[in-house]
Amino acid sequence: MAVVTYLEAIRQGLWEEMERDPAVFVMGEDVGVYGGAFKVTEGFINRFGPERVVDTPISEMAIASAAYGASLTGMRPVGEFQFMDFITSAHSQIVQILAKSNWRWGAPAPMVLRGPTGGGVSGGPFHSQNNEMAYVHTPGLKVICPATARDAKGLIKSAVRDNNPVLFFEHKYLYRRIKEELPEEEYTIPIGKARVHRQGKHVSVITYAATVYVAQEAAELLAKEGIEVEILDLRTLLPLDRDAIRETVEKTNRVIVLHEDTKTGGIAGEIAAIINEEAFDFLDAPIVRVTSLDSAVPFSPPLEKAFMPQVEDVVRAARRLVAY
Amino acid sequence: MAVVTYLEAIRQGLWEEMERDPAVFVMGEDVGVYGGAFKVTEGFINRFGPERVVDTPISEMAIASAAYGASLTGMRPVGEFQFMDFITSAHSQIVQILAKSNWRWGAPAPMVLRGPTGGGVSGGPFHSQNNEMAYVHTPGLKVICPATARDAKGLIKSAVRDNNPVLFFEHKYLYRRIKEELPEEEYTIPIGKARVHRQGKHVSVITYAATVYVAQEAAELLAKEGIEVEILDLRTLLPLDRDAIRETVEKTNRVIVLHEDTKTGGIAGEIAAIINEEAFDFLDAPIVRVTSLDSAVPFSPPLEKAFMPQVEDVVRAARRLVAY
Amino acid sequence: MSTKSLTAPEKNAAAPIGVSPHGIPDWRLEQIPFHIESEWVNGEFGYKIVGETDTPVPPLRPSKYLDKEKSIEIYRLMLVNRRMEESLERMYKQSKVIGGLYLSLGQEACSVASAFALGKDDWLGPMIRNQGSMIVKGFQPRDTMMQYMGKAGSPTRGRESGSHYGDHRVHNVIAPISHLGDSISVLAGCCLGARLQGRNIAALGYIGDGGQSTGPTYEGFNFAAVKKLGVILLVEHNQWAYSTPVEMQFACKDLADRALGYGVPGVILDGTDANQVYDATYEAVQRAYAGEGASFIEAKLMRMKGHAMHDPANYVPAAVKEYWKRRDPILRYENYLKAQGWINDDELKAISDGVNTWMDAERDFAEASPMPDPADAATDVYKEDGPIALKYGPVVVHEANQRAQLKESSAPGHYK
Amino acid sequence: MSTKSLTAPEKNAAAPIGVSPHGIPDWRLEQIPFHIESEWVNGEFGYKIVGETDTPVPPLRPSKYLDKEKSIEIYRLMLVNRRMEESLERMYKQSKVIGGLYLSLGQEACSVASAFALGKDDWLGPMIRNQGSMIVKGFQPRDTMMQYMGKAGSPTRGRESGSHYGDHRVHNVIAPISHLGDSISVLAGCCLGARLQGRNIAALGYIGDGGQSTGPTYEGFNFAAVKKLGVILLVEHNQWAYSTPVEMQFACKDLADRALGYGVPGVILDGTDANQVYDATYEAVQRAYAGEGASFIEAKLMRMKGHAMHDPANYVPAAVKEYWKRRDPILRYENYLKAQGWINDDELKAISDGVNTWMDAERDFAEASPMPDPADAATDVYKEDGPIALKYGPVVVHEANQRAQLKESSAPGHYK
Ligand SMILES: Cc1ncc(C[n+]2csc(CCOP(=O)(O)OP(=O)(O)O)c2C)c(N)n1
Ligand SMILES: Cc1ncc(C[n+]2csc(CCOP(=O)(O)OP(=O)(O)O)c2C)c(N)n1
Ligand SMILES: [Mg+2]
Ligand SMILES: [Mg+2]
Repeated sequence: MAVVTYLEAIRQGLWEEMERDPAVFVMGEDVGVYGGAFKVTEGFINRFGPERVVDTPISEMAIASAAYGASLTGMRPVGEFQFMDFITSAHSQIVQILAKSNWRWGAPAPMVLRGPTGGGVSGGPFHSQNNEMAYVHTPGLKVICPATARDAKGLIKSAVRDNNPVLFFEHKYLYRRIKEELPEEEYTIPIGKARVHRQGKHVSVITYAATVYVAQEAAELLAKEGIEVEILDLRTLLPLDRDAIRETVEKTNRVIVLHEDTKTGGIAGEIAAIINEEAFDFLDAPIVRVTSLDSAVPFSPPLEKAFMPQVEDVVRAARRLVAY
Repeated sequence: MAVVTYLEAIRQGLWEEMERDPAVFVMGEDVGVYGGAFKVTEGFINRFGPERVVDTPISEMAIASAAYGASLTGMRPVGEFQFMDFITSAHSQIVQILAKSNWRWGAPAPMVLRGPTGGGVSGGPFHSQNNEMAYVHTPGLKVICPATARDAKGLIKSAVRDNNPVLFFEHKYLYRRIKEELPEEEYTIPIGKARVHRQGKHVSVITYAATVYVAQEAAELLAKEGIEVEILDLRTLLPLDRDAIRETVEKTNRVIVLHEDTKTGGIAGEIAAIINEEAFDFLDAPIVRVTSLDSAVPFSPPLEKAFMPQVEDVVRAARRLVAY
Repeated sequence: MSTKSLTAPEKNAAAPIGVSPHGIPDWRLEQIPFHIESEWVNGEFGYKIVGETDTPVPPLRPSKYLDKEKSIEIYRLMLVNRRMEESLERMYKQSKVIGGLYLSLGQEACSVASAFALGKDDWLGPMIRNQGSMIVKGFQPRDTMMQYMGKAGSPTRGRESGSHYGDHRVHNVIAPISHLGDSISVLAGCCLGARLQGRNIAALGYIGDGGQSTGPTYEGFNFAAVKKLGVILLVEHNQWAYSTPVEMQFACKDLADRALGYGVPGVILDGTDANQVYDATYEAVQRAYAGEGASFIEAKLMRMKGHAMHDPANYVPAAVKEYWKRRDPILRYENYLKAQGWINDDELKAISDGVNTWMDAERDFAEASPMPDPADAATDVYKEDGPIALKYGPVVVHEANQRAQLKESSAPGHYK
Repeated sequence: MSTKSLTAPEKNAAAPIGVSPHGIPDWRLEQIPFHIESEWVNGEFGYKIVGETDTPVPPLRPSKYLDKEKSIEIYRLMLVNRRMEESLERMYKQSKVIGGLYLSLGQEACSVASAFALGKDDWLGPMIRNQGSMIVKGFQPRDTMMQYMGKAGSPTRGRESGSHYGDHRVHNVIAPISHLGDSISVLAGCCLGARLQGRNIAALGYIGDGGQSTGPTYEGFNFAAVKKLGVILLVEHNQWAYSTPVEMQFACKDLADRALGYGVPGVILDGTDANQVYDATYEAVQRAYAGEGASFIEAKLMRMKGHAMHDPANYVPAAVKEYWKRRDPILRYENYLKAQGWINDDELKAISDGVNTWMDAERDFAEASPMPDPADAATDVYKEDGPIALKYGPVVVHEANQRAQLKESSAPGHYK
């Protein structure tokens, strides 16, 4: 077993899928000779040629829709957005064309749109966004936000094999900060299944992507106070794993929903509603949201830190819940 | 006092604002000679001229952003989308340029983008959408969805006077179906304030726009069984009136959130989270969501009816809650 | 980049080859002798004509490629297009149509003759009015009729209305979406997918004088042009976008001027002349097959009805309608076939009767068919797991370096 | 629509007036004698040059409009642009810059001379590299420096980085957003707002050879063209968009070909020649003031650094960099000023010293200034109530019918 970064895990997953299935190809801005802004497809063009590693004009609408068009012929395109901040440029195509295709006219769209998401790197308001929620609210899509290298690889492979348009958000803060040993043999991770990142019994933190590690740090601090935190890493945001959410609530009876996305209209609301529906009687305290503030993502480090949810915020919330 | 439709109320509000303040002007596709697809600006060009009633090419991105540009010079543009389904075409401009403007560089954008929204008229998947939620999740915007003629007029006037980008969703099902007497004298309705549409004490239905009338029908049926339903019409979705939400929950202890938008990621989740935060201890039963199904909006009447929340759904949910 | 242009016919042409001010071939035998301006009249703002409208109607331009049989078949299909829409109009007035009804009166030549130039494996990206093109591609009138009535048996099972349907398996038709211009990138993608499978195909996309103003149109067609994909953009310049005259939609004279900026061959033609439409599309299709890439066709014609049935189009000056009425594509084609000596009145009547009988049967079938089951409203939002076949055969493996291995990424990339 | 084109200078011109293949004025005194193609070399896919790169460097083209004083001021401002970026580069290497750093080496003439042609009330819509333009519009080097360092005193109070700042009150600069092309409609809106207040203003927007591929660019500039708004679209064709050569971005030869499709005058020029840049922008500004509408300028030049500091631009063949290095805009302008007899070495040194001293002071100020207070992260998301002033004076009331009354809407509209 080799130690592999989150970034390399995604690269391996894509490469393996392209080796396995010639119908898989990648397209996007600067994905060819340059290998992509974050080097996810570095070297791919030398192996798969410019036919299957397609550099595009700066045209997110065209990337999303041409990928879709190719998928109508049975290809399995993987489109890259240089930053997931630019997914908004193709928003209309994603929600109107792609998401409705199978429902409207029975035309499946086996395709992936992927790219770097999230903050914490002083990217400023246009290179740090968490834009997943608009798509969680769009029936017909699948939305994946992995937190670990293992999941990133297994889920990108599942995304490529899925017969629906899958949006794959890669947290850029994790790209080179997260490493772990990965199995030598091939594996996939199923879409739609959450993962218990840490077992605990007093408070559940339901979260995903980079804030899994915020929760983890908080859990380590809280453990010293005897508060055992369970961390549920959602991994897939659409479809959500309702069973896993119910199970952790039934176990701990106290819930923090933690996300880097902004609060109002963020996925914490959806999870609150699901908990109400699935496990209301198990709740011993109100569900607490720990999220970014309701503004754009600031550039300057002191501002960005104040904006994003911090370990202390989780610690405080957990103490409050346990004392409720 | 004259009886006025929801449509005429909006027309009056816009006309009055254009009379009052020459900085107000309208722009959009077919708004001039034709008076707009739904005739909201019919006759406006004859009064205010083509300078202030601006027909545009079919370019939603340009409409939203040029309106914004004009607002930077102190104008108060009101952009029309022919259907709010086409707001997705300008999604990127709205969330990236408009919403962040005051926060990013202190440039306020006093402007309105308005248009017909919602289903129930066999408009099919591209003329029936409820696209408000992506904007409720965007700090910097205000989002208004009126249900009554009185509110529609008072709120469009407040929207025009607001110093921020306001999205104004006019439910097309209500345009000519809803009428009421309006005051002769000028009035406005404040943004951010919900309205108790009907007093009750057993169950609260929190809703907005066309489903206010679904709730009302349900309330009338339930009244015969002795179940007194309180209907809270949110009117503004961003900012939400947290006080009004808390108050109705404290009063009835049982909540249905009803909306025509689809379920997963819809505003019911946000409201569930707010109730958890504001009034958890007052809840005697889980919050129930009654919404459209998670798909696009079907065209054919039997399908559309099955898709949209119906009076019976509310009645059933209320009975279940009272029995909880 | 190929410099080969869409050519004008060398033989049979009824008039000399024209060229637009920017050097684009203009095949028309007449220019539109008027344009629209706005004016105030008694405190009302509206549109007026500047120029003449009573110029004589030229003959059609004989086709370089169509023989007698194909010409007659195009005629028949135009008639099918028109009769189907006449049926629909009656059904609308009988309240059998649900929602809006969009008609293409005056545009039948443009729909039919262009789609007729496509091969079986080529794709079509229709707009709402191209109901005739869909028949050429293999759908039945009942399909469109059932769509408008929201019937269970319609291609979208009642989910969508009108021409918002398609088929990716056999007919290769993209189901249009309302957001104008969005199909163009999709067609480019179809061509890209086919090319990866070793096939240069053509994909014909329509867009209106209004719809071509949208960003997706631009991104999609630029993408097709730079990638040399066989997209044929047929701009149906029918003078109006809903109530908006073209004078308020763009500032260039000919929309084909935009071909220069895309870097692809362009041509201007008379969209009421099926021969011009066919020939231009045919040449563009051949370019696509030869791997030479995208083409741009501007067809000038007129939307003879309102935007949809609810719109009486009072904003259109009456003389404009009269001018174009004299240029009815079907009547002119009938005269052309007769002048060619290819058909007589009896044969014309037989065609007409055949179309009428068929149309009545289609309407009866559509009317009698059931409405959908409410339980079907929100099914099939997702496609289940399972293999999806490649449409054009196995993916071609190119000269790329088969032995290259995945190496660890070198540079830190954009942000550390 | 006005047919008046951006003219080439009649007097003083060093060479005859050129015209592009599509009839667009081309002011350059040389054409770029090579282009980029892709190739496989030992199993690696990359780019190569086709054509020559060692052609002689022509002189600058004397300006039709700039006098000695203005020319020297443009020179000084270009030097400010370069020195500021050199300072930033040092600060970056000292890890004083946060995040990425974007430089405009080789593009100073294009930024500075164009912005120099604007009047005080005109708007500027910069892109990330137009840091020099912002100085011309009245910002200080410290502003950009503090932006890059995330300082509290930066124009955006640390919220944004680099040239992502602006000012709608005095300098009339749109704060750029990353999404390429999005400023163009905004500038059109500024012109529309001004026109409603009785003023024909100009609004200069930059866009790259890459950014101009986006839908918002197209919608925005079409809107400006059809509404005859004074938007000047200056396409900085600097050969690369990040790592993508222009050959993979569009299929037309000159981006100015797109002017024909927009229906506005276009011109092609050498973006390393401040005189050509100034003259074209000046003429476009005059057109805007005269109410004649939008203009399109294509400036060909080269991005001499990587996309941002993290990018060594290894994908650019070395000889391309050499070719353009010989065309350094500042060195050439220096030689031009000397050849004109407008400046001597002592005066040049005095200018340089002055700029250096200022730049050091600016850097010291920027470095010493404090970081923002965390409490400021999410304030001012909304603008409070209160009057917002009209920028250009009262709205002009036109001939519209003052007595018209609101009548009840007649028709049922689109859906009942
Ligand atoms: C992006 C977008 N904006 C607005 C509309 C509403 N709309 C539907 S058709 C139409 C006019 C289309 O005109 P044109 O493209 O010229 O086609 P025509 O109806 O003349 O065939 C408009 C504005 C739309 N469908 N899509
Ligand atoms: C809509 C959008 N997509 C992608 C990007 C990422 N991006 C930033 S700059 C750039 C290249 C821009 O090239 P060009 O427009 O030629 O400007 P230059 O950098 O050469 O000055 C890209 C792809 C973006 N900013 N906006
Ligand atoms: Mg049209
Ligand atoms: Mg560039």
